[in-house]
Amino acid sequence: MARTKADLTTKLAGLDLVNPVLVASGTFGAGREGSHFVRLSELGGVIVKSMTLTAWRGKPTPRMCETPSGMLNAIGIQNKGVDHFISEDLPWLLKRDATVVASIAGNTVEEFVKVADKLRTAKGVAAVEVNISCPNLEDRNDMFAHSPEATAAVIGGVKEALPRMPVFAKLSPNVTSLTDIAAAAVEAGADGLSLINTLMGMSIDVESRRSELAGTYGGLSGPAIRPIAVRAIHEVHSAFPHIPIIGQGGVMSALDVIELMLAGASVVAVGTANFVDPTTSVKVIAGIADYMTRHEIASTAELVGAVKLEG
Amino acid sequence: MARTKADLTTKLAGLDLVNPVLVASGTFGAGREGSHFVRLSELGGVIVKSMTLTAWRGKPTPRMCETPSGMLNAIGIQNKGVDHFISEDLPWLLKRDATVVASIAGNTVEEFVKVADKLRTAKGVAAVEVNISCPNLEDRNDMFAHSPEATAAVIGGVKEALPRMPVFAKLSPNVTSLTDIAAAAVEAGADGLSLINTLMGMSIDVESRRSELAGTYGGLSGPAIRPIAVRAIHEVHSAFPHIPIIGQGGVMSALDVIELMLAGASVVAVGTANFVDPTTSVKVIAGIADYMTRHEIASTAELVGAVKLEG
Amino acid sequence: MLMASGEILTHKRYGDAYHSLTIVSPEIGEQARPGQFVSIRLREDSAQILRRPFSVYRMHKRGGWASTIEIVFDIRGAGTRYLSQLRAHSTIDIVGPTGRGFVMPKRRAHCLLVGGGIGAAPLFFLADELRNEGHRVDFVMGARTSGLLLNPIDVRRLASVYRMTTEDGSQGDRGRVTDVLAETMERCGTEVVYACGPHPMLAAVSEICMERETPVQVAVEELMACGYGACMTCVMPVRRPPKRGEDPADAVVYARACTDGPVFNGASIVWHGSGTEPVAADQQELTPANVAVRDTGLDEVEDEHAPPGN
Amino acid sequence: MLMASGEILTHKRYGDAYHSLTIVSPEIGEQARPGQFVSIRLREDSAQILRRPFSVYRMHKRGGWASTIEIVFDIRGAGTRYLSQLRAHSTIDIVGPTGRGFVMPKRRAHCLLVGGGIGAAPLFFLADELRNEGHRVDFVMGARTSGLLLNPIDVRRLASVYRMTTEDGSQGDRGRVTDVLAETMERCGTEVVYACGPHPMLAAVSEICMERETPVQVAVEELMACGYGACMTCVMPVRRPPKRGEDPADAVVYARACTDGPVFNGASIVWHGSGTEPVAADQQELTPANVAVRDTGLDEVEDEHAPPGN
Ligand SMILES: Cc1cc2nc3c(=O)[nH]c(=O)nc-3n(C[C@H](O)[C@H](O)[C@H](O)COP(=O)(O)OP(=O)(O)OC[C@H]3O[C@@H](n4cnc5c(N)ncnc54)[C@H](O)[C@@H]3O)c2cc1C
Ligand SMILES: Cc1cc2nc3c(=O)[nH]c(=O)nc-3n(C[C@H](O)[C@H](O)[C@H](O)COP(=O)(O)OP(=O)(O)OC[C@H]3O[C@@H](n4cnc5c(N)ncnc54)[C@H](O)[C@@H]3O)c2cc1C
Ligand SMILES: Cc1cc2nc3c(=O)[nH]c(=O)nc-3n(C[C@H](O)[C@H](O)[C@H](O)COP(=O)(O)O)c2cc1C
Ligand SMILES: Cc1cc2nc3c(=O)[nH]c(=O)nc-3n(C[C@H](O)[C@H](O)[C@H](O)COP(=O)(O)O)c2cc1C
Ligand code: FES
Ligand code: FES
Repeated sequence: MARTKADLTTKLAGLDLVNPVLVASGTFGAGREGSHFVRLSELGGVIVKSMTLTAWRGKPTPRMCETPSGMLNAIGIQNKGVDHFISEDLPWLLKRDATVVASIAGNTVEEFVKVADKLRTAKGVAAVEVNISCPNLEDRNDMFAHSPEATAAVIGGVKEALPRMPVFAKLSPNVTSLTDIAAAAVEAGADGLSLINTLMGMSIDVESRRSELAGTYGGLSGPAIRPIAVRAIHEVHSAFPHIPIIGQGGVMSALDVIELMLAGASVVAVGTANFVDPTTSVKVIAGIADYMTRHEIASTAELVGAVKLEG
Repeated sequence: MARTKADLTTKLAGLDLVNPVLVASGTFGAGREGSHFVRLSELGGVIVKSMTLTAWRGKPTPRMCETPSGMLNAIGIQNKGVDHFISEDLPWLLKRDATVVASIAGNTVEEFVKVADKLRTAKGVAAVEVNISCPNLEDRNDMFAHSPEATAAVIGGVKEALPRMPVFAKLSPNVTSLTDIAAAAVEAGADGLSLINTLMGMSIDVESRRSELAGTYGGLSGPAIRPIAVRAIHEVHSAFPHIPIIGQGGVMSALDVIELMLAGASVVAVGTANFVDPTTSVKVIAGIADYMTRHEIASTAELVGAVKLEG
Repeated sequence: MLMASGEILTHKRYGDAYHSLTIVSPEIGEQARPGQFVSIRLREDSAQILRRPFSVYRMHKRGGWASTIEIVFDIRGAGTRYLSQLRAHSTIDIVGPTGRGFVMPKRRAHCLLVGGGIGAAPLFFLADELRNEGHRVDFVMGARTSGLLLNPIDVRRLASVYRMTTEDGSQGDRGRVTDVLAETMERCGTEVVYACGPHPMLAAVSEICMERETPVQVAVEELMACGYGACMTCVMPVRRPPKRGEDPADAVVYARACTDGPVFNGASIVWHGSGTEPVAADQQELTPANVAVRDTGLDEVEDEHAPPGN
Repeated sequence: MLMASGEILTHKRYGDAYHSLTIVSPEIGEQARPGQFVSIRLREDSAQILRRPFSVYRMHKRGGWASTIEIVFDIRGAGTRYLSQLRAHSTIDIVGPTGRGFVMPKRRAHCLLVGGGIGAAPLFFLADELRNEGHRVDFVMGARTSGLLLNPIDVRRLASVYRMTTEDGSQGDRGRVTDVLAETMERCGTEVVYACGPHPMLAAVSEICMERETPVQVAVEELMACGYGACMTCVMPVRRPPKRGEDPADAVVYARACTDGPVFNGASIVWHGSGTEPVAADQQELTPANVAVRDTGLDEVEDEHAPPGN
């Protein structure tokens, strides 16, 4: 069998990435924490912890609990705010040649837009991921990603503030019709979609009869949710084949990355797996190359949405 | 510590059950298969595989695949039809003193109502669970449980056909607002709710690049989804504290049963765990009694929704 | 069929690739018939929650000792890797013996056993029993390469006539079992064929037997969730006699491999319909599965386990 | 902090309840400081995916041999049960050493080490190092019952003065460590207290030390998802100096137990705020966590690992 070295470089909404592997927001800090284990420049990109207009303290503890093949978290987007990101984290990341995706969050459309405004002038941000789907904020009904209108309002506003920046809308799987929300985001100008964020869950300690999270509900992540992510990506990619997708949800291995790409993701972010093995993101890169060589696939683009369906 | 023997008898929408443990639809056949391992009269109830107006052949294979701490299935409600249930399975179950919950399914409101009609005259059915949420039928958009109107139409029709029978609406977790659907079911006359059915998922075999299920998408069940079930039950029970809930989703142990009850379930059905250990349902009964004794809980009703929330 | 715990007596290797576990589990051992299988639970805290099914490879009854069953397997994934690490005295949790085994000939017969790779596992127990009952046993065994032929020493011991095939020619004839099947049947005066292995092989074997009007029983391996008839995941499309006026193409039911099988009449299976090609996706009225082995001097399969809920 | 594989050298038992694993992992062993911890991965195919954190109980450097670390633990759930089944020569996957350890006194000092149950684990490594540096070590050790006192033989060996307490009076004084703490501090002329154990104990110890204006360092155990500063699950509410005009009650930050701790100044932790009671759920502007140990002749904790993303 002729074996050519697989070419892992990947295009994503106009960006050139060294490979299709990123780390997911909130699971590798601002990159600094993960850099004990991984050379950040070897990754396709680093999606930093979501940042807000001012610093957020987050929720009280306990903030997480383990569940079968997964975990629940209710962090509440504890972060030091966009200014701290621009002055401290961004220069540090750029010095290490990381491709930086800034994840932004907020409680109002205005907050999102103000954060986006600040990022416009910050040199070196490659793309923005708009976290409209964090299920950990106080009021479930306020989740932007649950309504096409609210999704459009946020994405429209952010895109106006950042006309030249690739903007990804990060969607929540906790909806009846993901394609409706995706359509709203795309029409409002999203250059791409990011899916999935965590699923809303709860866990009770039966001995104390208390919720295991101080925040009552939390977001379920990890391998347990991978089948949901694959379905969500496949559903949205089938409806919008030309919109690039940052796939995420339960990726633990190179073959899981391939699975999400076959479902329709252009690139894949490693999330909870970073906690299990902080070197996961670099380890999977070699595995992807190996798979591509084995299957004689010349470029990562050939994988995207390449699942074969029956009849 | 004074230890009184825990009283496991449980009221459910007017029924008197020997305990709060049932087996979930589709996971114990028509009871006959499970009876190799379990004396069916020792269970709170047997929810049989969903039945339809005529026999359904179901989907082609492969119909299942294993996922981390769970599994996907796409059976397509293979069953021999309501007449076969009434003439063959029901008498067999009643001879064994089982409390029989008939699960019914259909592709149109009319089909549901016709099945319900046939059950009205069938002696010995204790309750009916209306499976409006099976995610395995051909067209996702046709899922009744995704729309309050369709939910109300089915439940209203079934309830009219079965005015004296406790009717439970089995809801799908794949919706933005479970409480909206629950409200529609309750207003249409549902005596109780059953949640959750499986989550829509997909899995791809990366070597063959095919979906692991012939039906492309399938329903995710097993311990992986328990946190979703606990959240869904808690959410609906908080909104409708007087509506009895048959909890299900990822129960493997007695403490899992307790967890779902603390979240708001009046009784709990064991599903996928029957495949892992076909004696699960009887095993958990002893564990519940033990927990109740340990915590000095006199009746199962005290457990329902008894989670303590912060501030 | 029951659930029991079993103690591992020995862990052996066969050839390059195969592991064998001999398990002390008296109740299951005593009930087991050739073609039946057992389902083994993995670790309690494993992310793989489902049991793994394995054919009974051998059943050993030893004088006053508890009877044991033996399974053989190759390492395919996490489950078989776990089992391959078990040592003597480990305890495992077993459900079985499950399913309808091979139907034995009613009268003395020349039986040809056809196995591919690890799929040949249940044929050894079958050969033991056929010989006990006085039947003649011949064998055709195939594999990719010589190291993957399952226990060829015992094949030689058990068979009156045997043929080995390997795809790389490293042992016996180069090729597949189906290349030598007709010829062997001819030579041995085969009256009934028992086959076990991958689906394409079983399809081809069934085809050859049907052409020659020789009864053929096949033991299939389908993905199983429950392994005891409750879930309907393991179904095979099986032809039943068409009802009056019915198009025979519609007279196909999905029968459960776990409890209606795993042994089926090879002639009644709709081979192209298993795996990826749907038989017919529409939903139509069905009657109970009829999976009887064609009446050819072999016992009719009884219908007492007929699928109730289906 | 790095990821490495470690080989288990020995598996021992301490008392009725405690297991100990001595692990050969030279890089991690050589870097470890008292108060730091390691995070151990369970099986690859386990349904419990997160690592389990354990304090470094002892560090052994042996002549020309690779240095080893020892951890001690009791069985609480699936993870510790798994670890308790490991035997010599098993390989495990470790991240560490993690976090800010105990700050050693700058000048010769009388140090009192206060431990409760298995929580006392990191105090043994600390005692070794304090003694190496010429400090005086005293000990107060408590547990529910005598079998749960961690290695009392070594306590006696390491301490100038020691007190044991058990809640059932089965060894030492009946009661809790806090019942004898003030008296022991008095008697020993304690200049700094190091404590480790359950949160309520640490809160009470901190209270007593603050009353006596004795510096107190505590090592906390919080639920951890990542164990290296990335996820923000393990936070403790810690007081920082209020900004000009700020209400001191608002000058509280959530600092990460894993990398900003696990050793904190006991006087700066908002004890009632950890666990179930929220400190303040509103979101407000924060400055970087200030977790310095009060200046009391002890080294200031340096801020080089200051939380970047928080
Ligand atoms: C009735 C029956 C009898 C069987 N007897 C034997 C036997 O005697 N010896 C033996 O080695 N194997 C036998 N098998 C197959 C055996 O069950 C699988 O090899 C095993 O379940 C794989 O588990 P795993 O965790 O190692 O692999 P997984 O990670 O679960 O799967 C690895 C690969 O094996 C395939 N596979 C998984 N389960 C099955 C299955 N049930 N049937 C066929 N392929 C499967 C998967 O599709 C996948 O490609 C039998 C299967 C059935 C249904
Ligand atoms: C920095 C640090 C150092 C630690 N050092 C030690 C040590 O030296 N020896 C030791 O025995 N234990 C130590 N622990 C606690 C140890 O990590 C837990 O006992 C272990 O993770 C439990 O795993 P499990 O799977 O057995 O139990 P699980 O099933 O995960 O949990 C069982 C019970 O233990 C509690 N628990 C789980 N994880 C933690 C945790 N991280 N901290 C506190 N309680 C927890 C759970 O809430 C639950 O009630 C330390 C924890 C931390 C954070
Ligand atoms: C502890 C934790 C914190 C997270 N924080 C954020 C966040 O700040 N912003 C965001 O968009 N997603 C956040 N996520 C979601 C992840 O980025 C990811 O979308 C999700 O966990 C699914 O992927 P996984 O299963 O691989 O973890 C967080 C997830 C975890 C587990
Ligand atoms: C193989 C399989 C078949 C099922 N068939 C049905 C069905 O016919 N009708 C129905 O209402 N639910 C069906 N379900 C859903 C279960 O009843 C249950 O609601 C769900 O699996 C969640 O519970 P669990 O995680 O304990 O399995 C099926 C589930 C499985 C796994
Ligand atoms: S595996 Fe469940 S019916 Fe066969
Ligand atoms: S455990 Fe992740 S930040 Fe501490």
